[in-house]
Amino acid sequence: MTETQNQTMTETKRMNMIQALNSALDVKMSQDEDVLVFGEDVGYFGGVFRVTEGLQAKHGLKRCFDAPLTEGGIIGSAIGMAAYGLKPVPEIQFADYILPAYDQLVSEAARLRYRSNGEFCSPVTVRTPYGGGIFGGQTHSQSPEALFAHVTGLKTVIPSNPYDAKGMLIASIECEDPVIFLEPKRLYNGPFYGRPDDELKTWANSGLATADVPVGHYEVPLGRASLVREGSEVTVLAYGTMVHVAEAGIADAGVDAELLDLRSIVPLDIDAITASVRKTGRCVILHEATRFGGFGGELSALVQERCFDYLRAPIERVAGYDMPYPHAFEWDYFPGPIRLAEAIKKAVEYR
Amino acid sequence: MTETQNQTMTETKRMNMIQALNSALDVKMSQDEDVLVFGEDVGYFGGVFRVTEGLQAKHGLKRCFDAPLTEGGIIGSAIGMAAYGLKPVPEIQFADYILPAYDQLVSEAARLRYRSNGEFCSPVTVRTPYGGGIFGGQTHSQSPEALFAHVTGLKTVIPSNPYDAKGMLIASIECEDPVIFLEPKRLYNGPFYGRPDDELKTWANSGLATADVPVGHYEVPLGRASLVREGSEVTVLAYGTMVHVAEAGIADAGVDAELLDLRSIVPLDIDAITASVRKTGRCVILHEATRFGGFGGELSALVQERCFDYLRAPIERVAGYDMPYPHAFEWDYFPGPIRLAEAIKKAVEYR
Amino acid sequence: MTKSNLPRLELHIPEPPARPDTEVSFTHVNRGEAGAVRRPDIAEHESNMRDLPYELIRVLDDDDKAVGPWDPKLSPETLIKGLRAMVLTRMFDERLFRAHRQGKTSFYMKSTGEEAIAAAQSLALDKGDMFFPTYRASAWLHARNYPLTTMCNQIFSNAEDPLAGKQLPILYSARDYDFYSISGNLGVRFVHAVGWAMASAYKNDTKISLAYVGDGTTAEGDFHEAMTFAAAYRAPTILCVTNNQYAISSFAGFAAPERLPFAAKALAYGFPGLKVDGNDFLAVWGATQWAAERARTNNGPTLIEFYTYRAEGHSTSDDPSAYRPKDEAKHWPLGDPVERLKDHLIALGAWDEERHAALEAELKEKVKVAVKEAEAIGTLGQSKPPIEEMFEDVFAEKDWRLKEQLRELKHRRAGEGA
Amino acid sequence: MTKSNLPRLELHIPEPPARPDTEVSFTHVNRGEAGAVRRPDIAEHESNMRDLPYELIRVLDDDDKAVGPWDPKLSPETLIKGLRAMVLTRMFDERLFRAHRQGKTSFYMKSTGEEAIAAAQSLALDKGDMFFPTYRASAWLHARNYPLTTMCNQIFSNAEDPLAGKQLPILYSARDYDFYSISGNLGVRFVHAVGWAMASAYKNDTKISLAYVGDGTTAEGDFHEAMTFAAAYRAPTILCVTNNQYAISSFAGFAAPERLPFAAKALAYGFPGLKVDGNDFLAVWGATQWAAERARTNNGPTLIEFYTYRAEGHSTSDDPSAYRPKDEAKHWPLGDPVERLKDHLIALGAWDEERHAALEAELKEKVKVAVKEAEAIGTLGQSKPPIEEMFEDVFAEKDWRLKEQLRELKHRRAGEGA
Ligand SMILES: Cc1ncc(C[n+]2csc(CCOP(=O)(O)OP(=O)(O)O)c2C)c(N)n1
Ligand SMILES: Cc1ncc(C[n+]2csc(CCOP(=O)(O)OP(=O)(O)O)c2C)c(N)n1
Ligand SMILES: [Mg+2]
Ligand SMILES: [Mg+2]
Repeated sequence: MTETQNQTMTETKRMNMIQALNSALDVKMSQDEDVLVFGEDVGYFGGVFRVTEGLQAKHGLKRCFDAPLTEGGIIGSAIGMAAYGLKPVPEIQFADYILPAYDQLVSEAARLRYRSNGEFCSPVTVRTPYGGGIFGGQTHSQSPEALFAHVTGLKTVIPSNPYDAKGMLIASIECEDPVIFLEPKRLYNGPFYGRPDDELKTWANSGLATADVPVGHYEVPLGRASLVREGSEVTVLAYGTMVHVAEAGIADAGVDAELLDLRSIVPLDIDAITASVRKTGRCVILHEATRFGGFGGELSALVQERCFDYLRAPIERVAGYDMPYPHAFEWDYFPGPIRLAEAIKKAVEYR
Repeated sequence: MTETQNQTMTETKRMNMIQALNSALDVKMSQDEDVLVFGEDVGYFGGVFRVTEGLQAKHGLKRCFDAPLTEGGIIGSAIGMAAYGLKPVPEIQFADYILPAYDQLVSEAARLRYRSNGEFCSPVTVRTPYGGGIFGGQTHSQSPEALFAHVTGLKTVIPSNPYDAKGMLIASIECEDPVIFLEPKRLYNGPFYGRPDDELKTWANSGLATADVPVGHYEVPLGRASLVREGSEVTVLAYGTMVHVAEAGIADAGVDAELLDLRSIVPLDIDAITASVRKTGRCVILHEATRFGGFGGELSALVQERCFDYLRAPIERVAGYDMPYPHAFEWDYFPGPIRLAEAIKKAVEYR
Repeated sequence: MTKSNLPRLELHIPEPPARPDTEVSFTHVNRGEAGAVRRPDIAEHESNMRDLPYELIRVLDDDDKAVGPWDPKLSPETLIKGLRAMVLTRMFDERLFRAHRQGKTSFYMKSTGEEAIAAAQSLALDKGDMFFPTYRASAWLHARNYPLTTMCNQIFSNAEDPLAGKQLPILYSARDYDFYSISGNLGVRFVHAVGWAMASAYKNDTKISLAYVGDGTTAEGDFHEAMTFAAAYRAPTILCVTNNQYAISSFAGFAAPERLPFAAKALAYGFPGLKVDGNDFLAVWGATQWAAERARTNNGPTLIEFYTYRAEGHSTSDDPSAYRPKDEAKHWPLGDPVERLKDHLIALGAWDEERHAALEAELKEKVKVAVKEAEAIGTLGQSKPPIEEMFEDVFAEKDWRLKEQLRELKHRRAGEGA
Repeated sequence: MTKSNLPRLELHIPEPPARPDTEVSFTHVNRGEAGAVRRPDIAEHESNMRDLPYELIRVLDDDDKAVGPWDPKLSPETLIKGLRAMVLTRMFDERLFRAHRQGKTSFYMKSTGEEAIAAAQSLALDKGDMFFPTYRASAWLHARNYPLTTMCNQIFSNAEDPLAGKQLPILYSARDYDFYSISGNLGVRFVHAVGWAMASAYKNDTKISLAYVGDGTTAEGDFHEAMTFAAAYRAPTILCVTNNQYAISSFAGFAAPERLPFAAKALAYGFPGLKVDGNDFLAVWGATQWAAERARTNNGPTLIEFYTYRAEGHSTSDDPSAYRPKDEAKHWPLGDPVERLKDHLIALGAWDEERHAALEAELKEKVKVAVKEAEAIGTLGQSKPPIEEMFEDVFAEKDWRLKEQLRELKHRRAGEGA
């Protein structure tokens, strides 16, 4: 962790991702009166995933409150608040339900600064849980990051552990641009390696240093990938839940792979990606979202454009099949370690 | 043109794209009582681009009518009509305004068949003009095809000439899946080569065979690219307005390029693409939409995956810059023949 | 007002009448008088009915009698059919909710306290009229004797799941029962119902449509778009708000501030709005019949608010004691719909406690048998439809992507098997 | 009704009262009586004002007198300010519309016939209150003396364009004039205004917001979402529908069937709705003042329908004679807002034809000078802001993509120059 860190961060605590996110909100709300939180069921109840628990009691009714069940209204009013000068952090209950607000996000939040030549802007941070692995079926499992990455003017952040989650949520709130902050709900309570039959791990008993979270203010800057595993044979690119799945797949493959956790896909850490692939000469991309037109395509294109002479094998993509998230077939659909290991071996063995 | 053609197609007429689309609607409405057309201003007035002109007068008030100004309502009600058994062909006035209906398209139209295990389906054909080159500014110029291509369950069609426009609109209406039918508005009245200072061509005086349109029923099947220009040195992939720009860019580059007009991006003619790039060993992708996360990324990834050993140069992408469509800078922004020619030369000269 | 003495603005945040640590309060519920609300002619113009949304239509009075102009005057046989559907719904819900606790399914939602609505409407409407339900409307299926085992198979996502494992439990689709596919996305189907009704009118058919949204869901833009379309084209549809006072933890006051009836939302569109006691089987039936007749005679749509109460948690993922008084349900001023219909039948002399107990025993057994049958096929994860199903119905026909992906999956399976 | 004798359904498609080939018909317009509508206390509860949406608030009577409780009793100086803003708007529109025909700009839209609304509101509201306009509200800027040359620069997309070439002509943004950025996407800003007002209340500020949508745009889900939010949080905002009878070619009956007032849409949300003669400068002012006082005193939002008429084409791309009678504008029963205010001032003895002619001449000249100044800088395509501007304000800071793309573009330019 190379991030610049505040004084207050010396004290750390073991936190799961929910607690880390809650702490980020608490820190920012304590620091800055202009930060407020609202959304469906986030107030008194504390959110269906408990991320906003206790914030209303601590900071008051008007700092953290429930909203009518309209994602368009939630995002639209947040844009208005941001234009006034506040720093709203609305929650969308599931990323699957963000599409009623898609026009507000794409046509308005992302464009307000440009459209007004900088007179108005919309620094809204939209938190929303995304991704599968929880038997949530078609509408509690999707990974819509590609739909946002293509929209210029939006930033898209996807942390993979409590430390990054807190530090990047703080960075997102402090950032002057609208941010889509995708929370890998499968990781809320513990790391998940894509092996549903394994015993569940919590962050507390995971043994991972990323669950040691400073209690105070710190930032993990947007746009910097993190090197999860150094390696020489192949570069694996992943983000969110898939970072852990990638670790498992790499172990399964028994290959000395380098693993980059992209952490934010806009801004994208192109330098880290390029440097790694130039070093290894091979690249595998892993994401949960459906494959066709997914963000893996962009990554593949960028790598190919910038590392063509270094590539010793085709860039592989491992991703969701091109269908709605199929409830009963969750583990057939989920791009788990087995599929990744196959792709890694294919990449490494390619001559 | 290898398409299977009906008897009635023997008689042809010179048509611009508006007339060809109008003829497609007229043919289908005459043939099938279940086909109906509605949208903002499409009824008495005949649409802001006149594509539905005369249809209300000819087929009656209830076959072609105006709608309240709500894209969500238009698409949502069309889905209900389709579930009943009709074949609605709603118009969205500009593709820039399709996003209020994005949730209906993505979460509903695209998913209804899967969600109901085939009990209900939603064969809606959504016509909408897209693309720039008309000084339309941020909200009358966008190319949103990537936002649809990623959505499994939707087909996305983008014709580039009157003949294909009519044949593919008929094929779309007859198809059992929901189709996003993107009409390159810059091509409505004539081909456009990306050179704004050149004299305007109409389809009538273009000398192009694709403006000879059968008056009756015929289909151009979805999912087959058309070979616009055979060549040996590099493959250029384009669709919609950019097909013509590509011709100009190829001429400018003075290179023996092969040009594929993809015509539909879902389904995608992967075989034609693969065969061509394997032959030429080089590939340039051209689209109007912003580059990052655009459909060019998917194309690049697919080509790379399937033609790795054949590629003798990095696949190039020429696309819109990553910003909202900037009104005054239309021709700086527009990925015209000069930029394409540069990329072609770069690809061809790469060693 | 001069600038200097302007008051400071305050942001108002709506709050419910009660929380876990306060007393239950239903003082805002005005039950009115059973039988008191007038029933206009079905051809009446909206402008003469603008008072209706503000009054509560009830038929069953406190003496279990059916009174007033909205009484549909049903035969005891019909009433017993309704009662049966409601009791079955409740028993099924209880049993399958437990199945979730036992890990046999990934998800379940009950409609406890709201059974009268879909049960009455299922029986009141005709075969061929299409219902666009929410997840709290399974009484429709029970009223029409949808096979319980098939329902369990869907809930267990097993090899016989009628939706072939593609959909979350309870998000049924049952075309043969006039039951449209349920979407996890709230609100989106409301306008489908309008489009469906427009199509029926377009074809000069006689069928009408019926759709639900919850109180919370009325806040979505989709609600407004559906209402706007229904009004513009006078669609033959019945649009209903099932106001059960809650959207998960949020009270209805977010979507309808200041105790404004949801029925009043019809005033924005120029068609009638009714507010109906949703726990009164007869009132539901009477209002539905009136709206259906309007729709069938080209008098256009009706909005009906069914005033009811979600007596249990939102879903298997919810614990309502975290946000409302534990005993709130017991105090709901409009009672329990099953009890009320039962008491009415007893008051009519067409029913008694013994027959009721026998009915309960019979239905309990039926549910038990069905669950057992479905369990024999398999529960979540222990049985599932053939893997090929995953790739079906994405499109009418698979394109090369799905074919390649299916091939890849099968190939891997073969390898794993070897 | 038995199944066998069910009538066939018919799909109803709304149709306007007149088409190019029929007589103008405004028989449905009920002008009511000027001064007749009561003006409730600003603290009055919504439930006591449910009659208001159905009546038309007017102040100027047919004898050019200001009558009734909604008369804001303005000084002649203020009225003349308003008149000046309206005349300026009309002259500017006429001149710039011609500039489009001459190829000097890519696009233009007039607000002819609707000038009273934004002119009165611009003057009636306080500095710091934020206006969320549509493209037909430039009278706001003219009333506050926004520099005409700057406006022309925006319209010509030239080197001095205040929006640096990034936005379509007339989609202004003018923060210093309390004028929010206009979006090409209809309806989306309505809820921004509500969020802005919520923020003001959150900060215990004193500022309120004001927003417009057109009659057609009320059909968008955004309208409903804004209204729902405004109601739930009692946002200090004035939400307005500028009902000019048309959405391009579609008559207002698509969004409000059966001549239902748009003001009645407020009834769905539990806050007051007013229907106001939008061609009556004084009525606009009076209603705005009432709504502003409610908002400022924590009494929450108001919906105001301004009943007016789009006297000309939708935009430079439109020819209304294709869908409505050519002379319809002349027959609009509520007259022309400029003429009516002028006649009132004359009736007051504070104005006369000579002064009016002088005003017109002065403003005509002002517009001419401004256009000339802007032309000297350049018109569309002949002058534009520096190319770097294209890459600014996408994000607060350019990321590597924009830097690379700017470099590429500059490199090519350099090559072309060489
Ligand atoms: C578009 C959308 N947003 C959010 C959700 C998450 N969600 C599921 S049920 C629910 C509450 C629904 O409340 P209501 O409409 O009153 O229906 P009820 O459950 O009370 O019947 C929410 C917020 C969703 N499913 N869809
Ligand atoms: C979301 C969206 N849909 C469609 C359009 C295209 N459009 C521009 S103006 C207009 C009509 C607007 O009518 P109305 O709301 O009555 O406003 P008016 O022009 O009459 O002031 C339409 C359909 C748009 N700009 N935005
Ligand atoms: Mg509810
Ligand atoms: Mg209008």
